[in-house]
Amino acid sequence: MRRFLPIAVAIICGLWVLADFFVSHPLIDSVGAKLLEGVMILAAFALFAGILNLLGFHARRISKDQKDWGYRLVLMVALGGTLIAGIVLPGSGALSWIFGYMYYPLQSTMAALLAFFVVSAAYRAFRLRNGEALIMLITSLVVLLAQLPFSNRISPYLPLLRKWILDVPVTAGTRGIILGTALGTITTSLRILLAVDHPYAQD
Amino acid sequence: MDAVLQLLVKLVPNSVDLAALGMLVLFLPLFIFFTMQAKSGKRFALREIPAFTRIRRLVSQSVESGQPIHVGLGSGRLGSESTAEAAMSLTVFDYVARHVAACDQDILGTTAEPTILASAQGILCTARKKAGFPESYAPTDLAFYGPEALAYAAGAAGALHGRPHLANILVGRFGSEGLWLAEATSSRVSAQVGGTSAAEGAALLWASMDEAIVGEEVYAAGAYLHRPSHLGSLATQDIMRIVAILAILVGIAMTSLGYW
Amino acid sequence: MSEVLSGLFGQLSTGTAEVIGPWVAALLTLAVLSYVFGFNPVFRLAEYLFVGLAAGYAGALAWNQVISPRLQLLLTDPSTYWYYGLFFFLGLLLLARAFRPLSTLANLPLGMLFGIGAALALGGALTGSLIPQVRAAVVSVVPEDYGPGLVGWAYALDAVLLSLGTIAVLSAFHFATQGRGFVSALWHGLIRALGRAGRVLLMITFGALFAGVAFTSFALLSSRLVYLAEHWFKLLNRLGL
Amino acid sequence: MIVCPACGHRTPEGAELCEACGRSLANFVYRVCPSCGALNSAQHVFCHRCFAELTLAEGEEPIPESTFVRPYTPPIVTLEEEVTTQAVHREAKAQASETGALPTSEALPGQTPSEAELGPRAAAPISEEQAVAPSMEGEMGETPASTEEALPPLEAAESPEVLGGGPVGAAGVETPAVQVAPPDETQALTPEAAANPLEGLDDLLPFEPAVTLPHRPSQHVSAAPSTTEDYEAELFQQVAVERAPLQEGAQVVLPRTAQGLPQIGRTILYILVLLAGVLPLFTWGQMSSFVQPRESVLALVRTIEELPSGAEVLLSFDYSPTYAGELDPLALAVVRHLARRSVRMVVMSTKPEGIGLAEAIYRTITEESPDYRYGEHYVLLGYLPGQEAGLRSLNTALGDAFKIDYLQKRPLGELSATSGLATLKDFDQIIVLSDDSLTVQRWVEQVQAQSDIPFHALVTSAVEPLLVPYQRSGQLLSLIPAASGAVEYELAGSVKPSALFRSDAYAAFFVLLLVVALVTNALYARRGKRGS
Repeated sequence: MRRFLPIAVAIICGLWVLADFFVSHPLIDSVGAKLLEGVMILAAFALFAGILNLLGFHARRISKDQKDWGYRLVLMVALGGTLIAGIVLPGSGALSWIFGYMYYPLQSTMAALLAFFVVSAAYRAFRLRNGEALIMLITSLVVLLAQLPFSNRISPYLPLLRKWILDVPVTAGTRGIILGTALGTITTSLRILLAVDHPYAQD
Repeated sequence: MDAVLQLLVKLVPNSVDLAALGMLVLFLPLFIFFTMQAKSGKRFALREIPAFTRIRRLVSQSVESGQPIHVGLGSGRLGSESTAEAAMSLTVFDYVARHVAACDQDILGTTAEPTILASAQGILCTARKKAGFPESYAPTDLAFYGPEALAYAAGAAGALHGRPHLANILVGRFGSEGLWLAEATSSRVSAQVGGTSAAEGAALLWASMDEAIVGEEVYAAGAYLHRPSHLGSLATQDIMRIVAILAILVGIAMTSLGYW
Repeated sequence: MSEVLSGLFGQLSTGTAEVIGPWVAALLTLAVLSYVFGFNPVFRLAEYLFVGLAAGYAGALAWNQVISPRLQLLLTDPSTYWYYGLFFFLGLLLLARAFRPLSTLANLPLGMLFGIGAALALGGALTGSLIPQVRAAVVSVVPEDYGPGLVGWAYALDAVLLSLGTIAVLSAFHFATQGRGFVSALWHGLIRALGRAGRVLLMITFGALFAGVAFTSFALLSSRLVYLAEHWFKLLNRLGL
Repeated sequence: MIVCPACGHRTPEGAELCEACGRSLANFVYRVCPSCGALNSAQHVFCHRCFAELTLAEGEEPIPESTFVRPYTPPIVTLEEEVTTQAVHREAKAQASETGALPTSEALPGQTPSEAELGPRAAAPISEEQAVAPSMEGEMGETPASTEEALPPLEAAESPEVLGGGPVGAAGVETPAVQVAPPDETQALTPEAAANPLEGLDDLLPFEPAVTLPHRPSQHVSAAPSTTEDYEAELFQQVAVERAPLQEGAQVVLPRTAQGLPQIGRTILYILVLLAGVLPLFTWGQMSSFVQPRESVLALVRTIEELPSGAEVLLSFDYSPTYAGELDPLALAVVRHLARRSVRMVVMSTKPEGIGLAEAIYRTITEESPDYRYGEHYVLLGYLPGQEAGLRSLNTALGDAFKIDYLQKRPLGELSATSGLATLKDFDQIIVLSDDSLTVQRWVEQVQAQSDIPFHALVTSAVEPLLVPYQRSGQLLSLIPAASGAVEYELAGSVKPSALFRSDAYAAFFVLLLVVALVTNALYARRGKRGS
């Protein structure tokens, strides 16, 4: 029963939504829409489960090894404070202050760190261990050079070359990846829908 | 017969949907046939994907050295279109968790998606129970950071800070945060393996991983690791790949000759 | 209670908060950029703060936009919105995962998520990727269709390369290796040769995408640095320097 | 199926002697996994490969756990025998690599042919069997009592104390099978063999997934170790501390720092990136005189120049704060240009945070040109939820999607900029600023394909490569990567420059990447030369 019920729910809900995908019928459509709304609600609850896990994880670490307790406390206070600002005091301006002066600068600067990481990844990826690395190195340097605002000045053919690279080989490459991914997605979904795999049904 | 057709057209008004339904009808029997074959023990040889060989070795090494592995499960939401990719990341986690649990060793899983968290907790709990160490299970062996992608990368990098981990295994949906995480932790792990299916993320992980899994290979994880029943899926994919290639070739011929 | 708090905050925000704000932002930006010198305490503080804020912000959003409005609907009109009650119940079961004795209860909502997600993924992959991408790969290779003379030939060549390239990349993912017999050897030889060409195309794709991300991330860094410079510039201005 | 512990040959069930090397197989019991066919040692309850439960054969008793800590008596192998078994083993391997093809029934996914032959499934039982053997022998009471006393228990030998606590890596598992030399044999070893007891054995002891051995807490022996035990512990330690002999084809796992950058190199690299970023603050746009706008930028500038004053343009700010750093400068340049041409702008977003970012940009615009007013010249509509469905609803009636505006919360009809608008078809141009390809794809499919309004996409450099096919097909009139696009646009549209000076930074960044490519390959070539 512990495994049967979840599997049955998965199959029924899945087939219903699949039918909704292809068939337009008032009953199927309305139940399908409700199921999709249900997914949204479940995701929201899952988020709160995740937040509890985050708090529990750090509380446990604080009590267990006492290392880094300062940082962990900052995390928990920030989390709690933002939640309170958003749920208890909506419209007080507290949330928008936090967003504008703390969250936004942190987020955009964390994203800016990618510039460092891209360069250190390039240090490894640009190493010519094999032919593949050579192709990748040449393409990325050519595309980058042609991306610069003065590429036209260096050679008028440079932007054309870049456009051709993006137009033909890159389009072929991404299309191939998308098609392959679609095939993989289809079989993986079929495995779940036909209950060959049921990673959700755990003892 | 006419009535059936009419009903079909009435129920499925869109031509793309009709074509898709046709594809599904083609897929389904193949899939069922090959999966049955695989379940009954039929095997076929697969090309080597070094990343999966590496994952097997890393898991053995982790068990021997006692150094935990970090498995990054990505941000594919269960219940959305990225469910399939999320399911594959859970399959990889399942593999690592079962082997690690058999020797009662530690493991760290992180994810940016709370639905994956709940699912992975169940998998780890079962693995510990089956290995005979149910008391070793802690829900906090899995950590949720996020759901913002960069917050995930930052949080997971922080979680890896205290204890040296043997490896990063990142499989699932990753964007630029995959590169962020891999590079920020690269001095603290001795190997990084992983990949994602979307082209943008795959390019970044390809550049930063020791062994990369690219595109469709993500969906082969089960067959290459510990789920022989997934071999049926791979056989189906191979056949449907050829069908797609033939469709493109026939389409080009017809278009060029002016029939379409 | 909440009115008192928000009143307090309102008074603060008109005065101090708006003055402190830019400072907090600038210092946090500097703290994150201190990563240049490795994982230092200042960066780690910013890191943990960011993780906490992100989770809290998402939680507040989920409460205000998803749960709270539906909870109100359920409480005011339970006969119409009974199904919200069902979903809330399933959601609570999801929370049970954290407690070991009740852990298995979460299987039920997860089953629903997996089932619906698989259906969406299946439908999306068929109608959103497989069919449209195959259709997009079907192009004419007749030069006359693209224009007169050399231009038409150039475009036709592009079309041939594009289609062959797609096929090559697709065969690069082929999983089976050679079985028994001559036909199989021939067939797999062909696929392998195509696949090798496909790997080359994959590398070109990765190179181009990597370059794009490199440029984007550097632009982001540049923006943060310009922001910092402007902040200090404004400050110096205000001090009359 | 029985796998010979010495040579790895597979002999049919029930045989008493190995077909290849003739050793006795009396003591070896295997279980074949009912679901995947893998061979498992007798003590396994679950298959080591697929984790299916292993069913007991009829009349077979589950092996009691207590047998696992019985003293270990290794099979006695003389050196001579060992050489022959190895020869057989090598021969089999050579055959496997000659044919190249994997035997279909045994092929393991993800392994080289030689590995598949000897890999985990075949290999695991070999070394494992030697560990199981004593328990079986002990059970049958065939072991002479004297050896039983003289030898240390297996578990004790495996326990970390004996290993000196050091990290042993792969050696930890392989060696238990090596320390098997029984006392009388140890004395019989020739000096060379004693110097390196592992010599020639590496083929025999493949890299084995240790997970097949269920972990049990070690049972400490209270008795003082005998001299033989001391000798063996020492020998074992020597072996364990040495680098484990790897199976052919296995990779040496180098610490990652050895392949990549050490921390100091990393710091230097990061400082260089930072310097490239701050460079324009000092040089202040030396390179900007070289900037030459490309066709796509010029096309958008021309389009906007040709718009009559009072034309309506829809702008959608579909990006998140993460990518605001790249898209904001271009958005500012385009909005400045539109404002100069006194074009009416209607602004929306399909991402929740997007409208806030738009608000910040328009605040700058109203500061710069105070007679460009909200409501009269531009209106912020707000956030449009619902992705595809939301965009589709714009096609039918704008008023359905947005009832009131975002800033003043007034009905759209009351604001002069929006009063004449009914559907999307009333717009002259649509400009979308986006940080992901999916959003632009949705706009093209749901809006552009339905209404044929001139459509422009301004995107991050990261997603631009993915959208090029839409430009080729003519669905996107212009597709501009934002970082370089902002610099070019300010020049081409001669709007107030605020990003132009960044061209120095971009040039420096390219040079930096070029240098990185050269340095990493120079170092690599040098290391390669030194290595050979």
